[in-house]
Amino acid sequence: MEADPAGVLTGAHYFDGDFACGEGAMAAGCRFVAGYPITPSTEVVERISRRFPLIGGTFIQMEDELASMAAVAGASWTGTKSMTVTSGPGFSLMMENIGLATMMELPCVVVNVQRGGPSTGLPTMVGQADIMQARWGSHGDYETIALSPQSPQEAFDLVIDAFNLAEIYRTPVMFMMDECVGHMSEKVVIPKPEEIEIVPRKLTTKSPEEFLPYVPDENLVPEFARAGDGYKFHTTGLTHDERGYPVMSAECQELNVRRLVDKIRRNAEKIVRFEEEATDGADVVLITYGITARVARMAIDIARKKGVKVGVIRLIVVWPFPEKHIRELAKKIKAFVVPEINYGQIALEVERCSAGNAATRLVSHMGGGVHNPQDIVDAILEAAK
Amino acid sequence: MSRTEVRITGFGGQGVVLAAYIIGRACSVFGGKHATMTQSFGPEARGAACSATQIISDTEVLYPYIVRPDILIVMSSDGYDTYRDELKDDGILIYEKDLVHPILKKRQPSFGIPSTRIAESLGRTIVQNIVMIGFFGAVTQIVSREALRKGVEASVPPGTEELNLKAFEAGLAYFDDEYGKKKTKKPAKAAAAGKSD
Amino acid sequence: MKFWRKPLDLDQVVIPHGDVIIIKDRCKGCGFCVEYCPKGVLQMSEEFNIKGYHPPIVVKSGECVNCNLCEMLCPEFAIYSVPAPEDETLGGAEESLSTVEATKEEKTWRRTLRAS
Amino acid sequence: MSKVIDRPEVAKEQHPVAPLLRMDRIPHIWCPGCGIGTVVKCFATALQETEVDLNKLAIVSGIGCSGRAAGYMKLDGFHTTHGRAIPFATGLKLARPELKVVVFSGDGDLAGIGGNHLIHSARRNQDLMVILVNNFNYAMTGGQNAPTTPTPAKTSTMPYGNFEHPFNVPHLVASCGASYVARWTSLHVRRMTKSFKEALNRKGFRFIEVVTPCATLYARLNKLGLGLDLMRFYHQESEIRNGADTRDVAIGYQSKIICGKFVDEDRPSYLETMHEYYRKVLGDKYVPTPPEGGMLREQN
Repeated sequence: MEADPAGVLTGAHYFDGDFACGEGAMAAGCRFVAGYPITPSTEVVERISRRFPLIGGTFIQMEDELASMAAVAGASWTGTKSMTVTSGPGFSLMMENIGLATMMELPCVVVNVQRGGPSTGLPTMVGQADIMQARWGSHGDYETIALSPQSPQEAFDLVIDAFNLAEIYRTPVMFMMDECVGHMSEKVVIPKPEEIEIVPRKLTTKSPEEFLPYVPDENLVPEFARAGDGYKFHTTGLTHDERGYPVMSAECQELNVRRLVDKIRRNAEKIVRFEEEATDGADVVLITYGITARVARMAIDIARKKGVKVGVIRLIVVWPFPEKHIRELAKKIKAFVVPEINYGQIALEVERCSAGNAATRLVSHMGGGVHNPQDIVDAILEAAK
Repeated sequence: MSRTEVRITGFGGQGVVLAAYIIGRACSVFGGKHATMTQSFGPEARGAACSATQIISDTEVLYPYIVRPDILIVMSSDGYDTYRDELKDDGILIYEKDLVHPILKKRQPSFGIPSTRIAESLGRTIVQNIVMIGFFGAVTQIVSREALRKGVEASVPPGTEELNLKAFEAGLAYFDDEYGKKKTKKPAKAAAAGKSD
Repeated sequence: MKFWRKPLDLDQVVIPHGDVIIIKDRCKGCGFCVEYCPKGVLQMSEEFNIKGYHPPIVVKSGECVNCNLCEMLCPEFAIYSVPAPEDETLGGAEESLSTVEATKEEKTWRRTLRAS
Repeated sequence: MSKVIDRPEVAKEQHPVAPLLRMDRIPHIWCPGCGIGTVVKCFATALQETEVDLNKLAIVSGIGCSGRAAGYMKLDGFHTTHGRAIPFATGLKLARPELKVVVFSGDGDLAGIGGNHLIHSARRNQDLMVILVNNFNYAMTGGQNAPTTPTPAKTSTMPYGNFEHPFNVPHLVASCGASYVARWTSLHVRRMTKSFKEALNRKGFRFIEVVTPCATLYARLNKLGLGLDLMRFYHQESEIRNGADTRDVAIGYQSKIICGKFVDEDRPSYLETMHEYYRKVLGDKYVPTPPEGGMLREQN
């Protein structure tokens, strides 16, 4: 369906990534946000708290991130598109209820504007070290969806996709910005509402008598009944059966968790999204995401001038990882070069998928800034040998 | 591919970030260029030397931080002390004449304006940064005066457009009066400052 | 019915009668209902239910005043009372009372009976 | 005349609160002599007697023995994470303001791990009804010390007796700004039910503490006997003092339990305050979240 015009600020703007993300959320139909201030994500909720009272949304600044994520889970049960916004330390606090939202199968978006860590780390400076936390941060087995924008324009565009994916798969979606994208201002063009494609909450058509909250459809996604529509359903963070009733057994765990994982895993090919350039015939392929993708392109230009055949894959959807594609590519190239602002997270995934067929070279940066393109050039030249 | 790096620095309250924002907005939204702004955050943004950077380019800005500015706009002496050494050897220095007393270098074209005094004469010191924007536009010609004017108009609080546009024009006029007519100091074209990368 | 002090309006008051219904296999034998039944209607039985607890049994059939206290206190939803069918509970002496319209005082009295 | 029903499937349907319970989940997991079931019964009765729209009522629980309550009631029932029932309920309420949202959970959950949410929700006078079942310990995990454990009661993590000062929870929430505060024991079934009925029809943060027996752990560790013995203790040692100053209602070990309705004030609730404020500063530009929620709907 088309976007609700109330939330769409059509026109050309000059926004930082945080504002763009907030605008994207509102354009996507988000009408509930609970958050807690944390640098460098705060501008997202500042934007939203200013605009929400004018467009029928509710923002509440909760007492902490645990509460924020719990409130988002609660709000999602009303069918309202809901979001919370944080950075590393707050993301850690949200993990418990991200697990709850995963288990209850709640569409929502969690924005993490990544900064340098661990702990308080570098609050005002860039990092990309929460990528694995986005994947594995909550306990138990689950699959997640995570996107990573490289510019304020993408912060706007992709957060809409994040909301849509959350609706399609009934799962929390991680929106992994980084401080650099969050705090950089660039031109952001917001299209007309009718040009924005929105996936609405798919409500069950069954009557309360015949409805069970966790009967999966062919995509393994259950139908949704909102709180207050007379369905009187039960839901729990405990392992549960199709009725939503807790069942403490290995058999139920098997069915419940396997489906939670499989609904993403089996649809991974549909969710995976990346930009690919010049990988055909390349010797070296860069795997990049977020702000690093931009810096890496400078390195690629330099390396190409030196005669190296370099291709690039920019991950737009980071999780699920384009595993199949990387596996195939690994058989054809010499090496992958993975620049990221951490000590090797996506590099591990690349290495796993290349399965020894191609070398994986990490170009790590501990955060607080972006790579010097020359470091990436050096790694490309080294890898091409 | 041209890439012009600009740093604007001053003390908290001078509207450093807004100035950078307006320049970026003018260049990208109204001027057809790419402009990427970053700014200092945290305690340092509120105390001593506050700074924002702007990268203006004909193509997409890949590297978001400045390496060595082509243009340094200083509105406080603290800011000058902190950032003067990073200005490119042939970079342009634009400074607040009453507050900053730079050691002028031969190869660095420098342009001073008493922007605070001008703002005071317009009735509000707060528009000092807008005066500076006008002056910057005239000095560098990096983007058309019209685009900058639109940038100012669209970015200032509603109801203050008139005052701010006056401040903007005052900045332009100061350049035209002080430097424009003199043959010795031509406007430093941004293209000349922006080195190919 | 015995009274510590006979209410002045006793002859105008309808004393309700109830039937106690016990879902014995739900009982966990806590004894709350037996302890707090104001009329001593219940007693723990000797019998075991399927969970191995002694459920209550009714020992003073006809004494229940349908105050619902057992029902309110029971944590297991295992006991409740319902108004007794009229023909079974109304003896000859009380028959005339059954037609008396409920007065305000009577309602107050009922509330007093129900107070825990 | 009086009868013992031997056919549970018949009796199930007849129990007065059966329509409000998930009968397919009864019997519940609570121990013999536990009082939580009594609180559920009283809450169900209150719902029946107030005739609230059950379709528009949600019950949210955290984790722990009392946290299971949401699972036994035939309502939109949410069994959430430990300590987070209140913020979860906050999201439900704010995103669909027409809902009545009731939080039903234990002392460890609400006052311990969720203590921060409890005080902030009370501070905001958030539109929630909170039933805190206080059994003085973390029962589901085996009788550990709770923020409500009186000194020097023994718990499994204070085997020599608790030396920590416990919360006086009614005073805590009252001082934060809750508009309705009451305490009863699970023996006070009528008064508890009356409080529930009152609270269901109030706005703002409504808080009712119910002291209940934990026979299996708290009573056993302290050699206090069975659930029934605790009920007898409540009978002897509870004192009803409506309107009592909450500073005076702290519960000591086997000391008097002051019960009653302590606070019942008509203070503007969170939603009222928010609407009023935004209307004042934004005028006609203010667009509140509609009562049925901010869900996007296909335009016809």
